[in-house]
Amino acid sequence: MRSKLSTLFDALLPVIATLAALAVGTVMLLLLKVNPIEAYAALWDGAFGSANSFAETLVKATPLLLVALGICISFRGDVINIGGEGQMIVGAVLATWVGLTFTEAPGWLIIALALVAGFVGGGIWGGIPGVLKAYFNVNEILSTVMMNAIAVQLMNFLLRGPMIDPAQAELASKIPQTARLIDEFHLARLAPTRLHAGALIAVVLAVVVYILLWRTIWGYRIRAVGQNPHASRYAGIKVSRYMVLALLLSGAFAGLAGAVQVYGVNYRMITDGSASGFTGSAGFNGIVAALFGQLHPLWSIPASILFGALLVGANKMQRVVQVPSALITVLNGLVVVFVVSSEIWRHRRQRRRLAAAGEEEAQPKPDQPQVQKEAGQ
Amino acid sequence: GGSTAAPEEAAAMEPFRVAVVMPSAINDLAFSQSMYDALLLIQEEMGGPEMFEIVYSENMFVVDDAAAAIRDYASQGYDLVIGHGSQYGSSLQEIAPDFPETSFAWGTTSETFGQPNIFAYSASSQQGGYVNGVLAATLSQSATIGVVGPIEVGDAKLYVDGFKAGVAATNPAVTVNVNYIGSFSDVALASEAATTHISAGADVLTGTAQMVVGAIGKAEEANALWFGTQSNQTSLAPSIVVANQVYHWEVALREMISMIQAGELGGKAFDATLANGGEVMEFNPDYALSDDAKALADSTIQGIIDGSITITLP
Amino acid sequence: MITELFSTTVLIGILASGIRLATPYLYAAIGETFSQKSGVLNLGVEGQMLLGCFAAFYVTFTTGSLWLGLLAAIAVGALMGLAMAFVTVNLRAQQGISGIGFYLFGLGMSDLLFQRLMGTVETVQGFPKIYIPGLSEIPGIGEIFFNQNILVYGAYLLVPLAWFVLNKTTLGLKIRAVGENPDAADSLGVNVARVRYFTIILGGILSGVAGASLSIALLNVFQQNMTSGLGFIAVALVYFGAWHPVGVLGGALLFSMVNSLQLWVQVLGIPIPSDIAVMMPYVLTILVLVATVSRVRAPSALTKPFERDE
Amino acid sequence: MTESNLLPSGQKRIDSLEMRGITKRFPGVLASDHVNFDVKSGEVHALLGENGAGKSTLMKILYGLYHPDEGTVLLNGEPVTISSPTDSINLGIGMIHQHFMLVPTLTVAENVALGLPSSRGALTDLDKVSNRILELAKIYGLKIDPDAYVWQLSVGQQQRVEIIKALYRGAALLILDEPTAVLTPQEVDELFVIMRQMVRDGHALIFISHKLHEVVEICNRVTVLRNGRTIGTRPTAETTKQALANWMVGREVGFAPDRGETKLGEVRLSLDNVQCGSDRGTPGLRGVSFDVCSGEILGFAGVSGNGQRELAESITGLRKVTSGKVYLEGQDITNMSPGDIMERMLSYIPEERMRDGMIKDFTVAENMILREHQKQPYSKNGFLNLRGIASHADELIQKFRVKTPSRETMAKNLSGGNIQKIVLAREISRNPRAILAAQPTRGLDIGATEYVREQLIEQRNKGAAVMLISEDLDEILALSDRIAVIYEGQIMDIITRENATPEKLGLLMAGVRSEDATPVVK
Ligand SMILES: Nc1ncnc2c1ncn2[C@@H]1O[C@H](COP(=O)(O)OP(=O)(O)OP(=O)(O)O)[C@@H](O)[C@H]1O
Ligand SMILES: Nc1ncnc2c1ncn2[C@@H]1O[C@H](COP(=O)(O)OP(=O)(O)OP(=O)(O)O)[C@@H](O)[C@H]1O
Ligand SMILES: [Mg+2]
Ligand SMILES: [Mg+2]
Repeated sequence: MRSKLSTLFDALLPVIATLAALAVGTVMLLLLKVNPIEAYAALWDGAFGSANSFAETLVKATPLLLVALGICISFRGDVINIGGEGQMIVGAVLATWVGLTFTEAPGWLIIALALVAGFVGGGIWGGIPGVLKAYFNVNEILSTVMMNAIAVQLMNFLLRGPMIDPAQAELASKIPQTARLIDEFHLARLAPTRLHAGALIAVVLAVVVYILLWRTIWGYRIRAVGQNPHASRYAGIKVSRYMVLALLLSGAFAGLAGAVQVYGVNYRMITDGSASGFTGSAGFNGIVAALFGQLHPLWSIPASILFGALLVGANKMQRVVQVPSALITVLNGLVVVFVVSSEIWRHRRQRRRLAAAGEEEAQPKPDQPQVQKEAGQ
Repeated sequence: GGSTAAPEEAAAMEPFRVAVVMPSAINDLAFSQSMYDALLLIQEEMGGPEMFEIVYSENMFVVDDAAAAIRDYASQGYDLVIGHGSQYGSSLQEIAPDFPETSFAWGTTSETFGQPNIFAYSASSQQGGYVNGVLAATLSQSATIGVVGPIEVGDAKLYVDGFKAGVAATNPAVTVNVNYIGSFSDVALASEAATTHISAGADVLTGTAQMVVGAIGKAEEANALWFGTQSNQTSLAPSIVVANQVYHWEVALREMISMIQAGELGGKAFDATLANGGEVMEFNPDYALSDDAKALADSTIQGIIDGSITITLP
Repeated sequence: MITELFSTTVLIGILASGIRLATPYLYAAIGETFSQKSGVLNLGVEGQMLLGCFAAFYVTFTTGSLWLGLLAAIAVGALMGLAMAFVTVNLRAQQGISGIGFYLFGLGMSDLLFQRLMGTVETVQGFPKIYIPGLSEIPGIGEIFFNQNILVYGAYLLVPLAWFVLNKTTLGLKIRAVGENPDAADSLGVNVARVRYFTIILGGILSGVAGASLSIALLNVFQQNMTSGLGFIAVALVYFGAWHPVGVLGGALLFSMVNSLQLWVQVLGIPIPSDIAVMMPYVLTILVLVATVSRVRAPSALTKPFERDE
Repeated sequence: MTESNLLPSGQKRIDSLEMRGITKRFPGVLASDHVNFDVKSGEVHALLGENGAGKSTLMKILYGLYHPDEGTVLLNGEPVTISSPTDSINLGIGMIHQHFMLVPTLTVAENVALGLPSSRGALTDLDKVSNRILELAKIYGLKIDPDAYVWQLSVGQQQRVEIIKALYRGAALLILDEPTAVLTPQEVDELFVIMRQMVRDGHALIFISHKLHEVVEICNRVTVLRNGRTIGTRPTAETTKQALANWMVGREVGFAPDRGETKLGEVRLSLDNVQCGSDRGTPGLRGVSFDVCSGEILGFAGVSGNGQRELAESITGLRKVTSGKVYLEGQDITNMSPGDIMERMLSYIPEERMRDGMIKDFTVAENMILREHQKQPYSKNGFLNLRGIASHADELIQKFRVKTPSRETMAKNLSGGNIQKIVLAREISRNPRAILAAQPTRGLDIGATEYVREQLIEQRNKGAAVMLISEDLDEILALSDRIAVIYEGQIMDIITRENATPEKLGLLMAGVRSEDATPVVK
């Protein structure tokens, strides 16, 4: 019973931390002369208030989860992938190209191909820093940050040049966007909301990643290399190869997230010159979600939903009480800081539980009989 | 007391409600601010917040978030929902049919998707660009002019192309160097781009989008002239700003609002031009522009308005 | 056109621009070098810079004193560093992620304060250029190296200073030990937490100064998110420089100069799409690292919270 | 306060130190259970116990690294609180840790200077530190280069740095947690000289070792711990090696394992003039040739740092062989990948097991399959077979008597000796064609040592070719069929068991070639 309560507490810890952060946010709201109750009611309403808003939350959570899954893989392999933004973009570009090029093919085929293309595109964009790290000792934080910038410019170039919407090419405005995907290529919607099949795909993949990490040789090796490259090398594991694999897979999931955004939400790519204009910073926030989820693919599901809810709800809050968007960013930051900081209580409780269990185990086992047993051998 | 009044009276009493979704901050001294200022102006004209309610979502650079905001505003019964950014077009196209009672507007574009409840608005920013270009070519002693832009698309590209056309028409010998820095926010790089232009001999500069505030400072340091666009940037460097092309979206907005009040919810595209007052050239009173130059500027504006000057874009 | 790239104007332009642009990178990256050397990855640099940027600008704008402005940036950076230190050292939070949290906080807070306190973009008179007599008259390079404002000089002085502190002082020894093997340092009575507090706060201060160098020395304006990813590049430059101040300097100069080069490529009308030109500094930075095979590894304890595992 | 209260270094003496009723719980383990222990100035007090008995834990509590759940520490009769190493250092307590507490990227001098005030205030005074190190090294006969980086040093050399560190700080009470585990007999003798000197000067020493003869030789009193409890304390003068062993383990322990007779088979592993570099960029091996046959144990004697690590790594593919050939069962395996080599059933027990042999944050079970995870029954078609892994782990835990709360415990939470056992169990249990064992019993208690030696002999008897790299001459002499002596990257000589004497080996290890030996270096 006690342990069940503890588990519940652990599971709720991020939520409690989020509430604490929002409590701090109250001060700021008051300073801005905004009624905090009204503000947070709006936040809740925006995230969970109706079937539609919950659907929006899930829509927001989907790319976060997909990126987070990749992050679970790479961080477990001790490679810090900050390149989610760029990987999403490249995945989306490749996926969009598929949908715009093969317009005659059946929808299911194109969707499948596009998702694969997204996976591959992101994989390439993640694999490059992987190879650079494993074979040229180029630190992945550096290369992924740089690759993000490169991907943005690549997107800008493609969307205003080779891939521009033919209609826009005619117009003076020249909006940097691709043509819209035909309706047959859209990911199926679940319920009459914007919730799309991508969410389901992400959840299924969470299970797949769980299996990959803890039930397969690949996962075992990625984790081994991540924890101790020396010992892994001594054990005959090809360290370089699994470093590349970890980053490649990580990028691939981000690329898939990009593809899913195009086929499930936007139906085209459009740029405002920055990465976040397309990704909504999911490539970044996915890292946060993964770490909220303890780098565990299954825990990443609720973590992504929590974070998605926060983002969606905060936007609603901005609309309802008309706070500057900057405040929303501040709140996001506070939530992230509070949630990671709260982890220490989980660890402490875990240790205390284990210690208590250990005592129970150790106490009734006096050493005398054991020695006699040994002596009698 | 509206509940007891007669329905017609109530309708007259009810405020006109506008929601606007913007890609950057309302005080960016550029694209978003130009719209926000226009809305505030109309609010004042119509009798304050009781009569004209404005709500906004700023920094909605994530298209997907903007779409959610637009849908939300529409479902709350706003009379007019504005997506102030060409990137919001596809979202509007999708949302508008679900809210036939609501009027939507988006810009800058001329595309209404044939929807009866979508207005489009755009600015012929090439026009002000052309005027700026003509003046710039006249004032440049070194025959070199520098342009700082964000990415090579949309409003920015239109303005820059117009500017180049104006320069070319005035003095083909003048070189226009263009730098697109790949970002709307990198103030440092924009300022470095300005410095580069100055090193390359430019004594007149212009630029578009919100990051140019960095460039204006560099122009001032080097005592090079500056031409602004989107908003009036004179306050940033009163000694060197010559003229600004300023958008007055209220011109289009007024018309939209009266159409909406008359029951017509969309289907029309507005273009802000020098002719219709949607664009205005605002000169810096503190800059001593020679009479000849001022006359040239005025005649150029007049020429564009009456159609005697046509601007050819690449 | 291509040959014009090699004219003296362009070369001097690139050099000068590189020197200037490198300034904020240097402050931020040297600060980050200190914290990483002690085993703490601070991804919040960008947020600290933005707050420093705003604080310096606002205080200068209201008081008219540049030095008070600089002090404000230092104070704000120190406060951010203190918070970061508490979270990562005492609460042992994941460093990368709490850094992202602090980044978001700084990004939002600087903007919020800007909107509430200033409302619109304004300018200030920044730190004046200091001509170093004699040296600044050397043709060509005199103008580049010896005609800059005090924060630019400060950034370059910081490089040997940082090297000296890290390699020649007992504090530096502690910092390096704590970043490699905190258990060993701890077992010798080195206060791991205190060392990390020091480096993180120092990192915050230098990030704040990096921000100030933009808002009251180089650009003399403030605008929301005006650092635009600069802080993240600064973190990357620490890796480029392999945790060595001189390496960081090299990276900052390389990156800035290539950035300047791409501006010149566009100005000279060399027919490359602008987006592709903008990519150049990023691509080149990576290529240089590929070409110069380095075997230096990150400090072993980097990102690992220290805890006596009882 | 009288003169006699001070040590020659000027440090205040610790007349007595007492630990009373110390209790310490870890998740799943009661590591110290109301332990009583005391040590006096001028004595060496041995702490004895099997792997995992709680020796290191008790000492870490004394040094302020762990905080006891219960119990008090009395210093000169006064209760003291030691909440961090700073406290203990200030009280005059020093500790040489079982797992080195060194910063590999710093030089020896820097490691020594770390945490100490400098004569130049904020600036380091490394030149002075270096000089003092050289002085100390001379006094105590330790060979050490203050400017070398620690990562360049062999384990034995690193141990010397640890000793220097403690000597440098002039601790009044010095804890030595298994300091001799990695030392050669000569080095142990040197250490004992130092220790005796310290005792005469009035230091108090706590000495942990699994080598009973050392305990008998150097210690005044001995306290035995078993499962976290104090079993008792006795003056060593009243006991013998055998009595201590029995007391400690609670059963008879045999010291010389039964070797059976030698049945030499075909040549299994063969090196032909192998050369390679070292981490320091100097030559590591300078042309090494030898054969090992099925059914024999070839011992490698030598002072650490003479190419043992390079030898092991060139055979296993971990280090690039620059010239020469390595053959396993007649096939050329020179510079093949480590995975491919070990796939041919070469087992390797690396010297630095904590770093190279296991993954601290993996569970015991996961560590047990580090080498063979890609094989059945641990996995199939790329998927792990959890049941196979679990039963394998349980079997090895039982067979090798690994003391762990469960197979799911993180390896890092085991005691030093038990961590070793994971690696040994894993490598030996695959029934390899050849085994390369570097210091396989280092840090193991006598029971475990006995077991491992038996296992190595059993493997030999089953026909494996065993290479045993060890600095423990007794071990080499007890197990080897032939003994190669390695010195400065070369094989000085290979002599048969019958011809080997400690004296002869000692000379060879020092680089002196005896006339009557047959030279094998080509
Ligand atoms: N001990 C180590 N610590 C950290 N990184 C390591 C270590 N060993 C190897 N690496 C990383 O792996 C890279 C190459 O290692 P190695 O050559 O051992 O791989 P490999 O097993 O031979 O794989 P492949 O055959 O695919 O090249 C190194 O450049 C380094 O980045
Ligand atoms: N940090 C820790 N966390 C959890 N358990 C631990 C920790 N340190 C030690 N233990 C457990 O406490 C017990 C005693 O360990 P300790 O290291 O004191 O043994 P030891 O007597 O020094 O053994 P050895 O001779 O192998 O070094 C062991 O069962 C070990 O698993
Ligand atoms: Mg121990
Ligand atoms: Mg290899």
